[in-house]
Amino acid sequence: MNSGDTAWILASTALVLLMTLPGLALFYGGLVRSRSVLSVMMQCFGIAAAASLLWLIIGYSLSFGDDLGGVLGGAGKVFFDGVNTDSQQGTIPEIVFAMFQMTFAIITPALIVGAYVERIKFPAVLLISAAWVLLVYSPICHWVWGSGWLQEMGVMDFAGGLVVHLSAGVSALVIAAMLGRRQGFPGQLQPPHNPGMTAAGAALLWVGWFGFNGGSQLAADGGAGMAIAATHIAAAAGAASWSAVEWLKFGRPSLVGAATGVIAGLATVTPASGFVGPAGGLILGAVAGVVCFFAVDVVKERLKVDDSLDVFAVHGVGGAIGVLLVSFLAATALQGGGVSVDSGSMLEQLGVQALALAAVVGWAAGFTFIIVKASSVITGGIRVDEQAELEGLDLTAHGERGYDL
Amino acid sequence: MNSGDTAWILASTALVLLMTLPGLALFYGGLVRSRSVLSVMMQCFGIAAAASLLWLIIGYSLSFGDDLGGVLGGAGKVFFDGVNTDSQQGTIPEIVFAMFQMTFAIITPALIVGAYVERIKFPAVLLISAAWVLLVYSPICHWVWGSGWLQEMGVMDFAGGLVVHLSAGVSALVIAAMLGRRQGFPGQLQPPHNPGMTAAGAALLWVGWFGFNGGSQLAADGGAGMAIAATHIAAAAGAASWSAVEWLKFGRPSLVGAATGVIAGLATVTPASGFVGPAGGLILGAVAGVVCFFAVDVVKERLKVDDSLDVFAVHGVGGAIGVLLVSFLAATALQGGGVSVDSGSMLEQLGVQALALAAVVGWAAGFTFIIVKASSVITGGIRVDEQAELEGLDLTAHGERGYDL
Amino acid sequence: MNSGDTAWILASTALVLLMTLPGLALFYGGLVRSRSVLSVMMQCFGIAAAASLLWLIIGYSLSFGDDLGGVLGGAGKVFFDGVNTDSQQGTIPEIVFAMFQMTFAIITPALIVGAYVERIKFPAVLLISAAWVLLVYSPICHWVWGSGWLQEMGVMDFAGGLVVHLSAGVSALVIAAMLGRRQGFPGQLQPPHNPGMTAAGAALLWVGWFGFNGGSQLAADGGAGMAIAATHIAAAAGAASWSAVEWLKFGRPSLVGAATGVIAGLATVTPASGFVGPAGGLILGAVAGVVCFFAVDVVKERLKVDDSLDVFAVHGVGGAIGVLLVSFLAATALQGGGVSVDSGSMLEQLGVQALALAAVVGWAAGFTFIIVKASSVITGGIRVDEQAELEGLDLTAHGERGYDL
Amino acid sequence: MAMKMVAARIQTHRLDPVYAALLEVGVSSVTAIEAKGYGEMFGHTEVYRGAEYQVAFMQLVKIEAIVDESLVEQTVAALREASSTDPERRSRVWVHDLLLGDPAGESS
Amino acid sequence: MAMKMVAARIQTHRLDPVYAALLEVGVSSVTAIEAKGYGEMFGHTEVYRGAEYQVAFMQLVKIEAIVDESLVEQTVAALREASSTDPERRSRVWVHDLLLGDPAGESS
Amino acid sequence: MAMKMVAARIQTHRLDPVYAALLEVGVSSVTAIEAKGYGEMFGHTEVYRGAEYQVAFMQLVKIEAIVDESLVEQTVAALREASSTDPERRSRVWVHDLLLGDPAGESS
Ligand SMILES: Nc1ncnc2c1ncn2[C@@H]1O[C@H](COP(=O)(O)OP(=O)(O)O)[C@@H](O)[C@H]1O
Ligand SMILES: Nc1ncnc2c1ncn2[C@@H]1O[C@H](COP(=O)(O)OP(=O)(O)O)[C@@H](O)[C@H]1O
Ligand SMILES: Nc1ncnc2c1ncn2[C@@H]1O[C@H](COP(=O)(O)OP(=O)(O)O)[C@@H](O)[C@H]1O
Repeated sequence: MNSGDTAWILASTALVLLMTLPGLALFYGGLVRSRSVLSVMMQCFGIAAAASLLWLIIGYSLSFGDDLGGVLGGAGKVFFDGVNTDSQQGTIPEIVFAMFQMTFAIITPALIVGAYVERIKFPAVLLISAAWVLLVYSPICHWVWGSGWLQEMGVMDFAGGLVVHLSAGVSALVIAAMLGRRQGFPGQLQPPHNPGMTAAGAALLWVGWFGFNGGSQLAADGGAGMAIAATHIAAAAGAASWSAVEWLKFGRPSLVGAATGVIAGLATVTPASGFVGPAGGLILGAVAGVVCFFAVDVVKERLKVDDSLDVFAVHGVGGAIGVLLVSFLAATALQGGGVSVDSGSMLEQLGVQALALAAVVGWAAGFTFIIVKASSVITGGIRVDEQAELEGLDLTAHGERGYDL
Repeated sequence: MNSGDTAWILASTALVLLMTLPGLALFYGGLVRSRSVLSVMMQCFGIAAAASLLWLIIGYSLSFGDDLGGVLGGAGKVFFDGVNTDSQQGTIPEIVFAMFQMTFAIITPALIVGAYVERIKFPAVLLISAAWVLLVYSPICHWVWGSGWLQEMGVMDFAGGLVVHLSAGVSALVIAAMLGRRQGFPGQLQPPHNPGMTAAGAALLWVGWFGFNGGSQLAADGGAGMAIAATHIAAAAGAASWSAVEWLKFGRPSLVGAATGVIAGLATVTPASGFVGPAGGLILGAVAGVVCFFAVDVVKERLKVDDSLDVFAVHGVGGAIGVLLVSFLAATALQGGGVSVDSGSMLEQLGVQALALAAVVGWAAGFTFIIVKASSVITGGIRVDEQAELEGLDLTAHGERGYDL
Repeated sequence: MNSGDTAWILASTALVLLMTLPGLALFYGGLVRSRSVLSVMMQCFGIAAAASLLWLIIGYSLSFGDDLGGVLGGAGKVFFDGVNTDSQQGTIPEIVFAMFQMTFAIITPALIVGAYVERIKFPAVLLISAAWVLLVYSPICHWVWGSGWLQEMGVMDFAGGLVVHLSAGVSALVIAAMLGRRQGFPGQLQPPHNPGMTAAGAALLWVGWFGFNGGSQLAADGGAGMAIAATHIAAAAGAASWSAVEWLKFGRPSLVGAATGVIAGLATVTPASGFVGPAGGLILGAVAGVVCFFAVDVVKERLKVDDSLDVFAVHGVGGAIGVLLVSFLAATALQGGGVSVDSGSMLEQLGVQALALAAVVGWAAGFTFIIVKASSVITGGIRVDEQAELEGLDLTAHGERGYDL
Repeated sequence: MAMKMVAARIQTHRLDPVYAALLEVGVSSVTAIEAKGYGEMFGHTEVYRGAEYQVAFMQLVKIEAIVDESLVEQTVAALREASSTDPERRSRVWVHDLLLGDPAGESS
Repeated sequence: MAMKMVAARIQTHRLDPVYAALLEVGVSSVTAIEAKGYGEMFGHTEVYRGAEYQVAFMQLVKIEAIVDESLVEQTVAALREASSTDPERRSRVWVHDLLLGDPAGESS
Repeated sequence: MAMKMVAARIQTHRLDPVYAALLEVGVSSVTAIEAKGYGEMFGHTEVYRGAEYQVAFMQLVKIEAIVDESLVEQTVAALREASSTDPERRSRVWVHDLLLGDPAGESS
């Protein structure tokens, strides 16, 4: 057991938790109306609590238990069975690994919150998120990281382009489509009530992402350092390219735009972070800022789907970009880890990545659809009534007001 | 000396400081009226500064200096005397240990702020907190962790159920009772002015608690990982059970409630964190969310004591629960460290824990009473006048306004 | 390679990023009018992105590339050339060192934001900051840390009194003087719109500074611990002495004052942090709180320069104090590292420090002047028009509003 | 010509439709002021940590439109109709008399 | 029947007692508007980093109650008395005339 | 003696100059209320993530000064002139009649 590696993963675990609480809660909270800011934060807290308990009880086992036919983990690790202070995972204690992974199981369903803000019933949020962690997240996590079939095929997903961002993005789109649009969408919505809160949240996400991608190296070494380098540069490039597009299109860059570009860059570099160098991060971030920007427009203006805080456009599209481009960017020529070579020629790798992408999209979309249908039956419709939506979820769903200044 | 262990405790020191500043400052700040938000944050900053300086000058020595009759540490470490870059404490440099402990000496008196918000004189805050660190915190810290009499008896308090939460909670109750109620208590108070700020603070406390409990292992190993597991699960369970009670009682769960449940769970698991497994954390958190909820009611409605932000109900009661239940939950059967066994049968241990609890309650209550009396004389009454209370402490005590939007 | 040291520097890198985003963004954002809060945060994000990309492309090489005549680093490390996962810097991977240093290259130009808030064009911010990182920051960084001429002379600057705080402070004063005062300065300005936001930012800066100074030890050992001790004590002492001055002068201490005192103490201890003990930190912090307080007055009331958020008075003056006093405070007598002895008698050292100070002031002032002049030509004047300033930069420069509550 | 001030208190989320209705009758300059409405049917209870807080008001907006006498009736009507989708819950509208303002003001 | 608008500016923390007093005289519908009060005895100084900022106003609330003529006197009295515990510092109360509002409004 | 209420809507950043002007003509007690101004020349567009949000109003302040008849003219004039540096953009000022307030108020 290596105490240095352990120290870094312990710190990374704290950093990834920081991403959801308060990072994501603030990022999303600032983007909604002031009458729903608390409900968004509450959704993040509720999901964090539910996902944590489920991960302990069965999620970890489904993800990292002994492989069952490449599709799912067995029940061997239910309730962290056998995970004591001595059992190891590589050079670190398994309990540290299990906790580090728990923070991923927290943030992934929390990312989906952006799809249904301001109009969903809180019980539905809990129900959908709980089922989603077990039926969507855990299996995919097993495929990719738990020595499941995709891992066997040599898919490259360093920190969760498939497992976290694509799965969350796709599911967000499905839920948003099924839930329906906010009243006033798209023409008469209120602007974000607190962009500064959103920026603060984005900043915490940026910082926490060091643990997310750097920690995924599961060691405190040059690989972790390189992952952080690629990650950070992608964030900077994402902010730059998104802002550039806004500048050209609207004559001025916005804070919300820069913050969104940061997240787009981070989501996009995630699957590649440990395989590429800073150059790879630069390319991924720059591409993400532009592509995700237009993806937002496509979803909202073309598809007319009210994925309110653009979870699909930013995380789904970003994750997909990273999952595909890593096949090329991992090239040693670009200071990449060169892993791509070991795992066959670039095109072969691209094939694997594409297959994985398709599989994840299909699985996530399918099960999310089923989950929402079922939840809708249980909760008598997952949407609150018109009046409650108008008055805002803070007061109607939680009996609180965001600001009494 | 182990660089990995050192790295983790250095990071933990930063995490525990994060708990007070800005964590606790935001958590408490959001719960008061908008006209007193700054005063609460100022109290946290003032206490942080005072406690840090006192810890350096004499507090550390009183806590960890050579034992004097089991009751107090000697003057050998005054001004960190002899603590140089080479001296060690276990596998880490003693200076790192001393700084890690300093962050505990900061947050403990800061927790008490919740008892006297919106109506106390700032000089009184400084006076009381300073005296409290030396007369209450340091001795108890010595008893339990500085090879004092309780440690000799084998008391179990991993990260501060007795030293931090119980001592702060009891003292808070005493101060609140002596200070008197806020005008309008209990019927006509204003609701928390910024629940989102409170939630952000609770989130930072949650994250920082990884360093608080995980760092108390003083090593980057499986024990630290297990402590974090128990800690995190307790937080999640606390949020869940508190919210459940609200749901049953009022028909809907609130964000302030969930955040409070998180803190209740964390405070409760603190003394047990290093001795129990996730199952133990689950039980402690679940119990905490329910018991602390009703404790709030008992204090405010029955005792009619205006412990304004429920320091006693959450930290005092929570800490007590953890201190007692650890006797059973440390059982290896529950994946516990099994330490309880070495320290005698469960009931024996329970006896020790109960004795320790009584001793801490008595000492903290007694000295806090004396400190408040003395401070009252020095400051000519520790309470501001009616008008200042109405106008709010921000303007009257610090000449600032919280928001100029 | 030491995994413990690496773990600590990885964590420190995250902590230093936290200082700028969201730390500094909140600290500065809360001090301006509500109509310019977003613009200040946007400036911090923009600078973070620009500085990161430039550091990768050429800045790191200019700072730490093979020395060219003691003045500048060569082009050998352009685009992190040769910095792979195996290359080391002392006991840690060079990529980790390069990223850690990147966070310094981010916060330094970001500190300057305080000089020109509420009235500068955003393109000018980017232009000036970019040029400044290459022409001012990188060379000075090379002189002091990149085996440049000052390092050869044995100058003492542990974590950036010269490189970060003095260079930023001096440049801030120059820019502020050239840019001109805000309308209404000094008589009719609006008070800080959100002191709580400022306090939260200061708290995050305090926490992050553990990585800033503690990480500069580049190892997880007693030296890092001692650096954190000196740093933390200086922050506490700075808060205390600044508040004391306010108390004596105005009858009450303010939160904004305490927060500013914290930053003053931290900036002042920075160059000394690794060379002195807690006693040194105490002295530096106490001095900083008083001297910087009056420096604010001198700049604004005497010089009548609208260095709006007092970058020079706090960071420039503070940095200078630390750079000079370290010559004496490093004495072993004060638990100092005793480095001063090895590097010649105190007075000799003082001479070296004074020379370095003069060189940095001259270089920073000179090049900043040139940069501003040039930027002014390119942007057609770096200042926005009167009306835009009145309406606030949020709406006019970024098309957003800070609060829609 | 004499001007009158037509004023009403409406629910926050009706602000946009109300302004649209006023534009239709040719009233473009309007002042909207956030207000707390105390009324029998109003107020709600917030619960924090088990304690109930009576919040006796609800957030609403006071609308003021200063119009020429000749426009008063339409303005009042427009305001009322737009104030709520439910005819039962429509806001009451009041008219304030105005003495001569400044001629410049009149003429503009 | 003719309606009048009774209005006064009171200190923020007197809002609850004032509304209670109005309820007692049968006035249940009231509008409260946050306002900044500029006045001789008002304003204060805030000091930030040694610089003094003159804040010429104090936060207060403007209370508006539209009542029937017959109720004006009691309303005015109730408002005044409740506006301050100190008889010397009571707020001044003003009465605005109102032209006919919409009959619907009247009748409701 | 009869009192009148002089009122106008001004741009936020003109509040200080306006109050100064009122003080000069002897009007020291003034109420300022934050308001949203809807008007032809107003409003702006905010863009978030590519989507345009029409913000039809601009933030402004409603100024109310209750003064003695004899002071109305100067007050109106002072208010107008101070409302904008650009004579073209000056705010319109309106005068409301007031019935007797409470004698105490009068006398104070
Ligand atoms: N006579 C009035 N005087 C002052 N404000 C009034 C009056 N009538 C209504 N309002 C304001 O308009 C709001 C809504 O009024 P309304 O829809 O009639 O409900 P309610 O009859 O319960 O007051 C009230 O809460 C109050 O703020
Ligand atoms: N004649 C007035 N016109 C407008 N507002 C007034 C008037 N008189 C009082 N107010 C408002 O009520 C507040 C309190 O008034 P008052 O208690 O009489 O103190 P002062 O006499 O100093 O104004 C004032 O600050 C102002 O906002
Ligand atoms: N007749 C009016 N009725 C109500 N509010 C008005 C009126 N005229 C002006 N205002 C308020 O004052 C603001 C500024 O008015 P003004 O300067 O005349 O511009 P505009 O003519 O575009 O309204 C308007 O946005 C509105 O809020």
